Amino acid sequence: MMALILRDIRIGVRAGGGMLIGILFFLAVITVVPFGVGPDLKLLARIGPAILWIGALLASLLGLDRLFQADREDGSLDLLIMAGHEHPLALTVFAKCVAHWLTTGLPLVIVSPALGLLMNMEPAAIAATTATLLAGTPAITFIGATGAAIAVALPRGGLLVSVMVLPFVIPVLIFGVMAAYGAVEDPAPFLQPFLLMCALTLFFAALGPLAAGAALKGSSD
Amino acid sequence: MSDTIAPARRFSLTALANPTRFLSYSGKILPWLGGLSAIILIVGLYMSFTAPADYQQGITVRIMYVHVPAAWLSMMGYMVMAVSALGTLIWRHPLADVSIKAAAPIGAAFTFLALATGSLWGKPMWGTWWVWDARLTSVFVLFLMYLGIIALQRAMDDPVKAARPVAILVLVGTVNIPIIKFSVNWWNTLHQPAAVIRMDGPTIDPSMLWPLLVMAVGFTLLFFFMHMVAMRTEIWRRRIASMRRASAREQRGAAKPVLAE
Amino acid sequence: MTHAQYVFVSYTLTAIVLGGIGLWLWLDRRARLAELKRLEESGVRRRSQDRAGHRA
Amino acid sequence: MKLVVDDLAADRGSGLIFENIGFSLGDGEGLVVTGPNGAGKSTLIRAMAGLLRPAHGTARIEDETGEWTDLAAASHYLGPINAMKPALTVRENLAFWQAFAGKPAMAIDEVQQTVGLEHTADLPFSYLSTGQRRRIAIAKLLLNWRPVWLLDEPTSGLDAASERHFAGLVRDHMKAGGIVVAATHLPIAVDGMKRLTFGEALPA
Repeated sequence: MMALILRDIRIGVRAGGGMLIGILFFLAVITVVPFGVGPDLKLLARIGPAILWIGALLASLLGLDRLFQADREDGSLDLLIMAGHEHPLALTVFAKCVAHWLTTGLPLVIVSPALGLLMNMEPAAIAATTATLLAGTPAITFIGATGAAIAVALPRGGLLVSVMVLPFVIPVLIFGVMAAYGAVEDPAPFLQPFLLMCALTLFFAALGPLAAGAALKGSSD
Repeated sequence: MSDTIAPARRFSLTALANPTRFLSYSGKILPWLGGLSAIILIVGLYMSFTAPADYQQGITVRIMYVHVPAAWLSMMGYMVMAVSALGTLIWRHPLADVSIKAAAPIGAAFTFLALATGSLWGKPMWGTWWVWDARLTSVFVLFLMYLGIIALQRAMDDPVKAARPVAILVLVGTVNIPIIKFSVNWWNTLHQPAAVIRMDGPTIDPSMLWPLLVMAVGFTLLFFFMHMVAMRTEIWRRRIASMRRASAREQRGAAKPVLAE
Repeated sequence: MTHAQYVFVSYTLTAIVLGGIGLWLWLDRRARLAELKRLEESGVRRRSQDRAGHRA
Repeated sequence: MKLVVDDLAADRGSGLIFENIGFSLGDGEGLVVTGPNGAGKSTLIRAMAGLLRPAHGTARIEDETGEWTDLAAASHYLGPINAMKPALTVRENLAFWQAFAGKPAMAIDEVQQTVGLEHTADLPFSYLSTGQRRRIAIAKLLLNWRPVWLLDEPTSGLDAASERHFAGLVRDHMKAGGIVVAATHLPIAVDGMKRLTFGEALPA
């Protein structure tokens, strides 16, 4: 399993990996917002956590369709499926998700404080948003893996994966943004939505790989 | 291993699994189902228009008689797909996948109706076409899920290969519906605008309940009627496809393996 | 718009949507049946019935 | 150990591709599956590898020692594509499969020597020629011990010398008690392999 994680991280950071593109896309989304809503610093600070979350969500969805497709195209997927006795397929998917998140999700979390400054957010809001992104983006990867596995046989499944996965990430978005606001707006709670979001991440960490494994197993037919 | 079970033991479970048998049974039921749903819908329509107007909502309450059944059916359509998805994944029931394929557009149509009539009800009652009310939002997300499933079905050209992925998507959706509903409710209570008239008032008058129930039964029968028609068409579609492929293979010559030392 | 008009639009819309899907189902069914008939007339046979017993 | 295929049939959604396939192979035995394109050679190999659910029948392994219980687990599958990542070096690719598959048999350097490509170890896989890529994929068979080799067009892209060399590897594997099933339309120069011919029935 470690070998698989290391291999996928290596591929992710090398040329052709999705890491840089994801960060650039995130940056682009955040940059266009002030042009759309106007440079009103107060407004930007208010919508900042939400925009950061939406940007991170879209950027996470961006490279998801390649998660299994690349393995299918070069034939590795067959061997990963065949190794099902030694490494259960759900576990293999889990390892691939971990590697994918480390190369595409974590960089987004790391750059989000800098983008928060661009949005004129106060330190507490930046810290809270970064924390919620750190705990919430894995959920997007895990549930997205299911979409990626379902669409693995489709040559241009990218948009389809996003369309299928978006309804499922709505709860993550809701709790993530709520928690981020809860940290700065007084009556709103932080801990409660944050914990709910963590629970969602754990739940998807179990459901996503299981469903994705089941879908992949049928894909080799 | 289902392969090793003797045909006699499988009879009861697979009696309907055989598409040919399904075609013949459903062909007999279909006219009755269609006729019954038509009669009940006509009765329901008559009752809806003769029921007294609500003291609070006035005549707009009549929208409820199509809105509420449509909303019920949007959920029931998804339930039908979820049960069929289990049939595909666990029993590899050949008709289960046909059932999902047939139910998706019909369920989506009822979901669309629930949204549209809800919006038409909201305009005079709330003064706006759309409110991000917890219920409306949940139904809207359900509509998105229907569209996602239909998009996936359309994207995969081979129905046999599409069966499993579609079933998994439906089931993942089933698991997620309560979570989405919970989160949307939660989100809504935090953002609740001061005075929103709730759609599900506890004050449902019996004079309203009866037309509502009759319409709901009529719509449900209509759903199953349409579902059955769509399933039959889908079976024929698949039969045509397999006949075409079989004839293409016959022209190439039959493959017969020969083992030699 | 008066309230009655909203009610009217709701019922009309329901009729259009359900009628539309009904029409689509009917057209689809007619086209498939015609295609099936054409294929059978051109001599393409269906796989023999006993095959179905093999498929779980 | 015995590889048993019993009354196997496969269906890819358009009717049965083949049916009534049955054979058994003991230690050191091999089978060459031949036939025209589209006859079902690859489908048979994939069904044996457990990648495709057979419509009927089974493919299994019978092992007295109990070490191997599942055919897929006991097999190396060499598919038509090489299962190597173009962005990684040859050594990284081989090291990954060795670590992932378990039961390592031969060191990576040694394996590369066997296929005559020790000088390419630190090149990205994408720099290699078609024939070299195939040889690396073949080298993967030696990284971990698996008694059964399921090969789908193993020699595609190889030159005559590499083909002969590959035949030697197959012979060695069979001598060591391994079982080989190869689907190919090019003959493999290994004596004593059984033949299974797909396609129009030839007079026996």
